[in-house]
Amino acid sequence: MTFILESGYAFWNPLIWIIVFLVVMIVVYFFRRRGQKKYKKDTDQAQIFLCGEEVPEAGERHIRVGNIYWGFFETLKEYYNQILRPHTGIVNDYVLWFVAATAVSAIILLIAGLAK
Amino acid sequence: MEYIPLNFPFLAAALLAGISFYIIIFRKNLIKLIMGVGMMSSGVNLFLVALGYRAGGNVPIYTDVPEGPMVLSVPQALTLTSIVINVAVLALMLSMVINVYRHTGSLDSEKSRKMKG
Amino acid sequence: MATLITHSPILIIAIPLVTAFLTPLIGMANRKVRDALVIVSLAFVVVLVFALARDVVINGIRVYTLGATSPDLTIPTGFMVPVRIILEVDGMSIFMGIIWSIVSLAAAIFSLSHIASETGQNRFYTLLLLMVAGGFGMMFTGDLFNLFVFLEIASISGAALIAFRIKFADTQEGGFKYIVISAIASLMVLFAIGLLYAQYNLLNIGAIAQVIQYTTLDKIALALLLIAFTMKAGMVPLHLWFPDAYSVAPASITGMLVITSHACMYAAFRVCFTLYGSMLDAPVAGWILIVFGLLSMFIGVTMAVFQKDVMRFMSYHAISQLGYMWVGVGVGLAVLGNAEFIAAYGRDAMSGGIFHILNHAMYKPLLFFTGGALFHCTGTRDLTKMGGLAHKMKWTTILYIIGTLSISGIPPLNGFSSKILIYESVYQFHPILTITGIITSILTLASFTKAFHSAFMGAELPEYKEVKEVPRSMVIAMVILAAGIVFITLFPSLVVDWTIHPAADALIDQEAYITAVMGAIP
Amino acid sequence: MRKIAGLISWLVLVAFLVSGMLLLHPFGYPTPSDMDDYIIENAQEETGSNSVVASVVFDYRGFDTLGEATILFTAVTGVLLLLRTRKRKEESS
Amino acid sequence: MLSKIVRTVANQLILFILTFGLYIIAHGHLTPGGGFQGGAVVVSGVVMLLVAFNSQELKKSLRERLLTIMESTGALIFAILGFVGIGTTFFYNILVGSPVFGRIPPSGAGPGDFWTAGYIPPMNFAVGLKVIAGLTAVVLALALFASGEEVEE
Repeated sequence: MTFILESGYAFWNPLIWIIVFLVVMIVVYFFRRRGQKKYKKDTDQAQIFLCGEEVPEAGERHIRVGNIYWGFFETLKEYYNQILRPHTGIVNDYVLWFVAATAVSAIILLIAGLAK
Repeated sequence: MEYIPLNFPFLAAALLAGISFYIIIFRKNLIKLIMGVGMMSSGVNLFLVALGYRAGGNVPIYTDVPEGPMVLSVPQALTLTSIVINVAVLALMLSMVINVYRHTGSLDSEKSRKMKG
Repeated sequence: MATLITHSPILIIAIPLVTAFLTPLIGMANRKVRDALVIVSLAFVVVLVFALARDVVINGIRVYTLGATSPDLTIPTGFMVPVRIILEVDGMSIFMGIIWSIVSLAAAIFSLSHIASETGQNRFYTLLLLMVAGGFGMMFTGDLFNLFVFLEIASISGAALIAFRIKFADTQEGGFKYIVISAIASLMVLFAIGLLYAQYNLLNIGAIAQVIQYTTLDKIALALLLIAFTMKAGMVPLHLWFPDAYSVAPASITGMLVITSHACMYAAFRVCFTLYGSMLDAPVAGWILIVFGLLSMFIGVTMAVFQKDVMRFMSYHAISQLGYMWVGVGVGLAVLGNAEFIAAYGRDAMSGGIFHILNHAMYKPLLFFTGGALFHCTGTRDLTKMGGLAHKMKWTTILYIIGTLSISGIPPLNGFSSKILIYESVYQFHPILTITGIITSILTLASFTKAFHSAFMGAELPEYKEVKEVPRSMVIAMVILAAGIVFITLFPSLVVDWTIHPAADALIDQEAYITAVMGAIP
Repeated sequence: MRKIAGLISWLVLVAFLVSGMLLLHPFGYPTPSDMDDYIIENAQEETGSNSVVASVVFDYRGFDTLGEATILFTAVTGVLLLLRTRKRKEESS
Repeated sequence: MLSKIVRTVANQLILFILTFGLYIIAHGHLTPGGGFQGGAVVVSGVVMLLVAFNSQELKKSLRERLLTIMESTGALIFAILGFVGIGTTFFYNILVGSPVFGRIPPSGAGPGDFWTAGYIPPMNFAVGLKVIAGLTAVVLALALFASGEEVEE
């Protein structure tokens, strides 16, 4: 039994990856062992420090989904405006897309048949 | 029966399906939409049963049948199946519309929608 | 044992069906017995499917003629064409069957505690079993009209299950949209079947494939069939109903609905490769599939990044992942007539697309189940309200991470092994396909990281102090699928050799499918 | 915009359906009818039913009818599921 | 509830409708008709009762539990009749040639014989039972819903 998956040009072997992953993990472990040993849980050491300011409540300081990737959406604003337009949520439109797609593909198939 | 030019029964079936597409696309009332689906199923059933007709044919049932050819029997069986299926679909659709109306108080496909995007 | 294998194609469909008829009767008497019956029958089906799969891979296509004096007697003695309904199980059908059996078992186990507090459980399990039977029927049948009937069974039971939680408004809306779409799609399928029947007076797929001429009527029928199945599978731009319906269903059902989408996709492949096959204008039809696939990949993932509802977000990802399969198999279809290109990259592209079906069927239901677990614990699907759940739900978090890494194609997980097959073979057909695929993969990882952060990471939120880990049966269901992922990760070549390549070859080899029904062509 | 696009694609689809109907065999003269002729000739002997349609429905294509009965069952279950009471009764098992 | 005349007439008429429906179900293998059609005829009688009396009153005599049991039983009988033939194949018409419904009519046009057609008449009965119970349940559920009640679980 072989682990190698041939993909035409190249091959893929998960075992190699797993071994590499384990080696990297060992290296990481060694780095970690060289770190501070004085750190202790459940003391003031584990508290969040925010330049001496008051730390907000747990609910406040969690970054919610609406704020993640703000720049990405800001850059692609035009694209999203366009792409959201067909997503109307009206069931009639859904059927209209079906009709249009059927008509277009029938035309394509017929024209391709004529060209032959 | 004489030869019918232009396949009128088939045309009727296709037009029935076409008209029901118009209803489904352009009518916003959900009950009308269901009626459109019902009409489309009638069109398809008509098409199927018309496929099996043979000019001057008898019913394909041997009980006291006169002499002569018989019309094709498979399309009739298919139509029978298809009719029952469509009854089932329509019943389920109607009960869903009842629930949609109960929740949103509207039968308009634009006003009763909650989800988009 | 040999008798069991001979009859297994029908038993796989009939056992869930009969159990579904029994469920209301038994459920009235005792709940525990009903649950046990559902699980045991589905587990038995899994065993049967694997036995049949082994037989199909070794001995080739298995046919089963319903009502004949012998299962192999496809054509009545002294006649030329088949008359009865024939079930035909080849590599591709049994491949879909394996997926469907595993996922339905996992979904049934997941449902045990997921819907435990709802009313109407008897009917829920009845419909679930009917959906299983409908899906198997679609995959195994060799008859066009029978395909239509089982398509309807699967979609009607699916619609009723989507609307299962009647106290929410959006479930009713989603179920209604789903049933309207599936009613129209299946009526158009029926219309196309009528067109084919009118010309050839046949309903069996293999028998029609032998005599098909590719006339203008056949082209119209092809357009209707292809687009109807495409819409049922949920491809851009026909995907609009997909997130509406899939995000509101109970999570176990959503996992199964994804596989019904795959089944519709399988039906489209069956139509293209087997029904039309050599007569088809292959490059044109192939490009139609590829364009659908590209659009779905890109638009699906960009819409997904945008979503705030966890199930809706995963539904858009399902659309985008389905795109990979269309691209892979579409490339295979586009070069179908050319044996040289098929050998060079067509078969690999198809293997990649089909392999992706298997992988997707493992990780996407897993992700939907984790979404359902979040809903179960927090009572909301809104990601903006979630946070810090990893503190409470350790199992769900770990399983979500496995699913995320797998769907984004992070090596060494299984998502990567199918994606590399697709990328490398499709590149030789047209580089733009691979580029779109890689961009999609990156965006997938980005959006899943976003969802992971907002749901699981962060400090413990005060409103979720009382949250506990999900009940055991839900964890077991998720672990079954995760175990599938790990298995495929470790042994990709084993899986590919035993299931994927037979499936791809079954699609390419139209002759074998015809011969199994019609006998050797004189 | 939506109206125009809808009308055009609708017209194209209807044109396809109608032209397809014109290309079909003339109404009443199905050209190939091997399968049906076989059934009409042999149904009485094989199934013993005088009604050929019944023999097709329950014998030759009996599996379709099982599916059809299943669909009716599904729809009834679905309707009763959707119109059920929203309150939960006392546990009774 | 409609007037007394309507109720009396409906009370008498229901017998005829039921008889006609059962006739259609029973002769499905000899004349046009069968389980689905006959079942639909019977249910049309039920709808007539529903119009003449109100739905609450009908609900007393038609328990929903009973309808569910009837429907499941009908479907089960149908599926099991298919299973009986699995010695040869699923849906093999095993009753042809047996003493029950096993006669084979002379080929060609004839008057017809009730004891023919193998498993087709029993299947018609099973389907009829199923359709009657199923459609009655649907009609009753919709009518009850319209009058403000809901179906029990």
